[in-house]
Amino acid sequence: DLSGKVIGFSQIGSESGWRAAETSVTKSEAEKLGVDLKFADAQQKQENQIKAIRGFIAQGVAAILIAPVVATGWEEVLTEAKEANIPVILLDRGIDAPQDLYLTSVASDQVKEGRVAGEWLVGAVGDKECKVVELQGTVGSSPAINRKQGFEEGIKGHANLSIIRSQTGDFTRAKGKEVMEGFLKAEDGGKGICAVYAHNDDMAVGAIQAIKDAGLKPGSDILVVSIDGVPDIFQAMVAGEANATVELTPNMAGPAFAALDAYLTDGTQPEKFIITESKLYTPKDDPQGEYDRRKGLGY
Amino acid sequence: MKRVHWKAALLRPQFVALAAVLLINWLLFPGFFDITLQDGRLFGSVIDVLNRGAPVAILAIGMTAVIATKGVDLSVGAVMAIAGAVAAVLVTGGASGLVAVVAALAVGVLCGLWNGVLVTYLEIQPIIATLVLMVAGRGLAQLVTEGSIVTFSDPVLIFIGTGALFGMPMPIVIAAVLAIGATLIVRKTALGLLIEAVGVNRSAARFAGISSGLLLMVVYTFAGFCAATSGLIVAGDIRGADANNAGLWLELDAILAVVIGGTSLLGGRFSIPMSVVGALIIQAMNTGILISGFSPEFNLVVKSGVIILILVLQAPLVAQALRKRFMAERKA
Amino acid sequence: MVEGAEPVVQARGIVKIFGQHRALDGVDFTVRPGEVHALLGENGAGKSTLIKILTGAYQPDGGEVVLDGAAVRFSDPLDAQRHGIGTVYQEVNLLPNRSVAENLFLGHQPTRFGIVQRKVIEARARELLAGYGLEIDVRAELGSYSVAVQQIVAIARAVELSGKVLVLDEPTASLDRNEVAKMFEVVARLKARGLGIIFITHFLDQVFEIADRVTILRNGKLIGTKALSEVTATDVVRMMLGKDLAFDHGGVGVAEAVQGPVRVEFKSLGRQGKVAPFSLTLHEGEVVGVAGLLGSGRTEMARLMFGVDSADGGEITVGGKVVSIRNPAQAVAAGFGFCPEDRKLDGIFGELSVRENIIIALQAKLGWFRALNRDEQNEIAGNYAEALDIRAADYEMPVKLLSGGNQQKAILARWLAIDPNFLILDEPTRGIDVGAHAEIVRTINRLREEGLALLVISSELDEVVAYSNRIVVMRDRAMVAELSGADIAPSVIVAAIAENPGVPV
Amino acid sequence: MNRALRPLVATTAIFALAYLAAILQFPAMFSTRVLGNFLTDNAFLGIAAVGMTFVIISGGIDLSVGAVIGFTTVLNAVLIMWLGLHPLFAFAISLMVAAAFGAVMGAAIHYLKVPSFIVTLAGMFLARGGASVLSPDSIGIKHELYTTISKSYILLPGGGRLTVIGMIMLLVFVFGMILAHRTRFGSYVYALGGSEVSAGLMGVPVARTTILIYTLSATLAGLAGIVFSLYTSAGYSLSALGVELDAIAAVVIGGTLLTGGYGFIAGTFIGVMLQGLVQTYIVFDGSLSSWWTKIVIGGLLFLFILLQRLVFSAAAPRRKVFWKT
Ligand SMILES: Nc1ncnc2c1ncn2[C@@H]1O[C@H](COP(=O)(O)OP(=O)(O)OP(=O)(O)O)[C@@H](O)[C@H]1O
Ligand SMILES: Nc1ncnc2c1ncn2[C@@H]1O[C@H](COP(=O)(O)OP(=O)(O)OP(=O)(O)O)[C@@H](O)[C@H]1O
Ligand SMILES: [Mg+2]
Ligand SMILES: [Mg+2]
Repeated sequence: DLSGKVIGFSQIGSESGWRAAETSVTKSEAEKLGVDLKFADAQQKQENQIKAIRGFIAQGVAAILIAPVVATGWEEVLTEAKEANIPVILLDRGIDAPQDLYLTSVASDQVKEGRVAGEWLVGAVGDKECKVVELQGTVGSSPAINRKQGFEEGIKGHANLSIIRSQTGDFTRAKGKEVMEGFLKAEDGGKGICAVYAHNDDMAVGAIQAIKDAGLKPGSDILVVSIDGVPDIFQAMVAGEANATVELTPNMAGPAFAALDAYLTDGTQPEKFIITESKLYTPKDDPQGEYDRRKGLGY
Repeated sequence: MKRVHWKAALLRPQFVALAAVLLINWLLFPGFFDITLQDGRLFGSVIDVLNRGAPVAILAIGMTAVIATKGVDLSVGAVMAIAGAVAAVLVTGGASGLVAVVAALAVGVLCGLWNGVLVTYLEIQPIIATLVLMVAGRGLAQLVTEGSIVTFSDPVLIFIGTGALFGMPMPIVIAAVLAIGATLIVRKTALGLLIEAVGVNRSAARFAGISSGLLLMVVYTFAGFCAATSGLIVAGDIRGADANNAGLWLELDAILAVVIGGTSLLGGRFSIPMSVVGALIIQAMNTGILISGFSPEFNLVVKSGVIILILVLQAPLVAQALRKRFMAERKA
Repeated sequence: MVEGAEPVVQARGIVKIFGQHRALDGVDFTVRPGEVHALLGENGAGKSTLIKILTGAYQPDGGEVVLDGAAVRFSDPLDAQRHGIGTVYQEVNLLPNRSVAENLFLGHQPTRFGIVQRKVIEARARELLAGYGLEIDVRAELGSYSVAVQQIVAIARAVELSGKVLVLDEPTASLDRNEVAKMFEVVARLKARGLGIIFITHFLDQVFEIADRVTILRNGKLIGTKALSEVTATDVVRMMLGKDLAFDHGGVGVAEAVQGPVRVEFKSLGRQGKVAPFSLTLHEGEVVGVAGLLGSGRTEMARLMFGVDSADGGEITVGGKVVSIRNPAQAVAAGFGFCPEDRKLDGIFGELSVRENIIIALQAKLGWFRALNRDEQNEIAGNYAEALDIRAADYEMPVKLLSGGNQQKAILARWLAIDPNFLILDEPTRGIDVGAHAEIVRTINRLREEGLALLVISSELDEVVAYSNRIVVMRDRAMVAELSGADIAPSVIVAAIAENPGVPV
Repeated sequence: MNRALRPLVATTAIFALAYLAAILQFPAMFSTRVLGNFLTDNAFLGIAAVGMTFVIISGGIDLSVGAVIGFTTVLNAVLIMWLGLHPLFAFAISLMVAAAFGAVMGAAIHYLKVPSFIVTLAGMFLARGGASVLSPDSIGIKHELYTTISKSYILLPGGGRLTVIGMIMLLVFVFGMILAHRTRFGSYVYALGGSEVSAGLMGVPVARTTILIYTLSATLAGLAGIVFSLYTSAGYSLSALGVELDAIAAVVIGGTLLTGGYGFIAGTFIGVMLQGLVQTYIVFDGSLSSWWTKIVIGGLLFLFILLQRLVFSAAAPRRKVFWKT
């Protein structure tokens, strides 16, 4: 029983709607279980996360949840936690460190997310020639790298699909729109583009507006596929302007707390990697219902 | 005589740089200068440069005045986020678009006043004074939106971001009106001269009877107003207030635009139109990078390369050498 | 002076061009060891420019500098210092943010293992300044001391550095008689040691007191070099101006001049710890001189009147009406003008043009929305610049490029442009040449005749006597005497200042 | 007391009071563990802030430090992991590259007369861009030396750790204090901040000093980068984002004037510790949302500056009356 336990949660920041949802879901899960959650926002900086973890250790918390901003650089501080006998659980991203330093990692498979998106597109266009433009996430961030890789794997072997342009949209709507505008101009007003793949929904929402401004119809003239499953993309689906999204659940904390509970009560070692589902949603999957379900989650 | 002046003005490094960047864009992408009419709205890459450059240009207008007083305003990016957040939350809460716009601008003015008080009456150095709002402001914006992107469908806000007047996208219209208006106000009244005087020597300005305190307040407030305007445009553009990302790091672009435009960070002489040109250079460069198909890893390197080039061209030593060269050629 | 000795430093055919303006045009100049060589000329004649070339701060556009018989090219002042040339530049060019000791030894601090030996420096600094009769805390910031102290420190520094040549560009402008005398003692000692000394000043009596030879510049051209034994003061002035000077020092009758109605009245204005409450009435067409020793509180009094510092109590009446003056803007609105003592810090807008510097106060008075257009500006600036004979190649050039004296005139022009009814001049003739000096005295008299009320602070008694209808004397931050009529004479003023003097320098 | 020392004393007092208040609320904050963490966690910031202090005292600003830190971590990682160099060798190369980078910026500032704000802003873009060109994704560094260093620390009573990088920072501060207050170079830096023209006329080698200042700052940023790579055992192009602003804030909180000419290295140390204190406090509190964290950090920054401002104006420069006793 976790009730009354102090658990530290080092969150990356609040750079996107999805992350805000993850934070609020984690908080509400903690509340449900009666956990005293110590929340620390790292403002996108690893050094702040390390500081926070050290602070948690000094405070003597019962366990630590980390949503690591990068994969590297955790060994030292996790060793410290281990020496202090504090179990650590990773949320939504993995790290490069010996596996004995953490209890478990609850995350999606980012490569798989990209692959699901790619495979959907392959299915959607069939044998037609299809030129794809890609809106990347922040250069160097692990979701950007993995989702790019996954998508490329997904469309591999289908010579009719090719990525003709790829730029970073920094995971934001505004940049997504701006970059898409550039693509549309550079590709003859968008006539050459058959689909846009965005590393997150926010950029996709921006791209949809750019496509509309250019006098084309997103969702039919240009297919839109993206990742995350935030409410606004379901709204776009309702309007017929988005074609597919791969959900990344913001509820990483639920499984994490469950694993922790089991471990603390009788020492049950959870699986090292708890992979969350990467579910594909298309307009067939009741987008309005999905929208309503997510609206209140803090996206 | 007149013609020579005109030519010399066009030979300013800023215009040369803008022309060069546009030319390179055209070489990279032959359709760069094509403009068509689309749904009653001009459409084309050049229009994109103007349209996308508008928020930074508007920031740069306010920033120019601040920098002319020997100050700097790091908070404009955060103020953009606050203004957008306030407008979005109001319209989603049922307020009319107009009310939201007025409220957002008022909040921007308030932020400017806050900075002004810190700089003028508490005599905190501008970088640090505005750093406070830069850090806290984004938090305030997120407080308003509770961390999420607040999407809206209010026609007034959307019109500000994506509408068009006589075929011109609204951001361009707003930026042009502000730039021309501010330039006229500053040059047709005594404000320009007084701002420069305060920037050059605040103590002497006091002795000369200039109410430099009030002037500084006005300048920072104006910068806040400009930032709020920019914030509305950015929010209207994506039909949502993204408190986390709206205006992120744009203060640096705005300062850069002002400096590229030739206004010294040490205060004094300033030119609003040239700052706008500075903003356009930056945007033309960004657009160029977008359509060039470079791998995004190179974006920053290309950008810094161009900046360095412009600054070198503008450096007093080099500029003098070039002018001599040009004079000699003309004589020959 | 060693007659016919080899010159220690020599300038040959120096040319310096700023833009289109020839600041120096083929100037020759020699300094022999063991002589004091005065360099004279009107404001803007090129004296400071010549000095800057001799000391490596500027590079000449033509001609050469010869040191001990060999042509040299100093890349920067440090280079010149290494060759034994020490300089006091015209504006106090030291570092107010550093300690007195550091200012004295910056650039050549003794070090051990790379660590500066602070104790040694401080001891030597104390010793050094004691030679000038200055006993101060050498660890305190230079900026915490008055301009006069700073000036002495600058001189001490230059003397320390000068193995061969010492250059003094208007070193005495802000010193009182006592300090000038001390400085001259030092100069005499150095001279005896065989140093060549270049001395720039606008005080002719000082020139005749210590200099051996004099070189005169006019408009960047060499007019001549003469031994002082061969010339009279009148000769020198004639050479400087190129014409005879009508400088009536008489001033008889001024004291008796009729007084108009009351213009401004200050009633028990004061500020705790700054100036004891004082009352003063100024009439139309009246000049009130303010005398007192350095630091007696004259500037402080003026600052209170002009609202730069706000008064604790008291009342100000202008033309019979009580006005509130809590900041300079209100003072300007009430028709006051103030030429501050420190023109670099509080006066000029260096980067702005001469035109803008002149019209700025008028514009501030008119407010933000009644802008003067360009033609009006040109006219106003042109008129006043001409009236005060401001020498500038072009009124659009930045005022910082003008010589010191011309900058001062530009500030005066600024205040005349607002057509003031009360004008405060704080040391208006500091650093101004004889010609301009006479000009300013004439201007003061003219303004009086036009009905203006003036308050003039000056350390030169002769001058105060020449134009004042009344004189108030300050001592220890209090107004201690008011003299008029026959009492307006140097001897009486000195007596009033000296009465129970708490001032052992 | 020397007037110039007052802001330093004020800052120290504010820090002590703030720490005391924090301890009263969270007694666990008074432990050698937390104190040790202050040093270790802020080591890179402290080292970079020392360089920044010199730059700011000289009247300039260096916006490139965060980017140089990021670039150095990547360069280190590339040299060690891809080229197989020994870390010490890699450190030497990194420091030299950083130094050269700083020297070029300093030269540009001096000779081209472009304000430092802009030159170093361009430098920031260049260093960040260069880092992402070298490697956009983060590279883990695995080397014995790294493990050894991270495993060696002095265990303080109470479980606190004085780590190698914490000690490096302390050494850098000592070095900085000596350099600033006890050498000719230091006095030149203050002189430039007082007035560049006067300094030049007084014989300060302006060009050389300017170049050296930015070289020093960049080199220390390079060292901070090495420390950062030791801290995280990785090289990442986006690491230390925005650290320049933290460093500037630390310097200013420490009582150095942005207008140049006045300041203390020791003050910067307190400034860094204060920032560490604020962050630790927020972690201990653990109830602030993302946005409240930002607002509180901004608010505390304001509070510290305000307090300091009050102390400072109470001690405003007054001309001394030497002729009176
Ligand atoms: N850096 C500069 N750029 C342009 N013009 C200059 C510059 N320095 C001086 N001048 C001009 O050169 C002339 C000579 O100036 P200088 O300062 O040598 O006069 P001065 O004889 O020292 O006068 P004063 O007695 O007023 O100090 C002046 O007309 C001045 O305006
Ligand atoms: N801005 C200032 N701030 C603080 N103290 C000042 C300031 N200006 C002058 N003082 C001090 O106030 C006292 C009165 O100086 P004030 O300048 O009024 O005397 P003064 O008679 O005008 O002498 P001076 O000829 O040096 O100007 C002196 O001790 C001086 O050092
Ligand atoms: Mg001179
Ligand atoms: Mg005075």
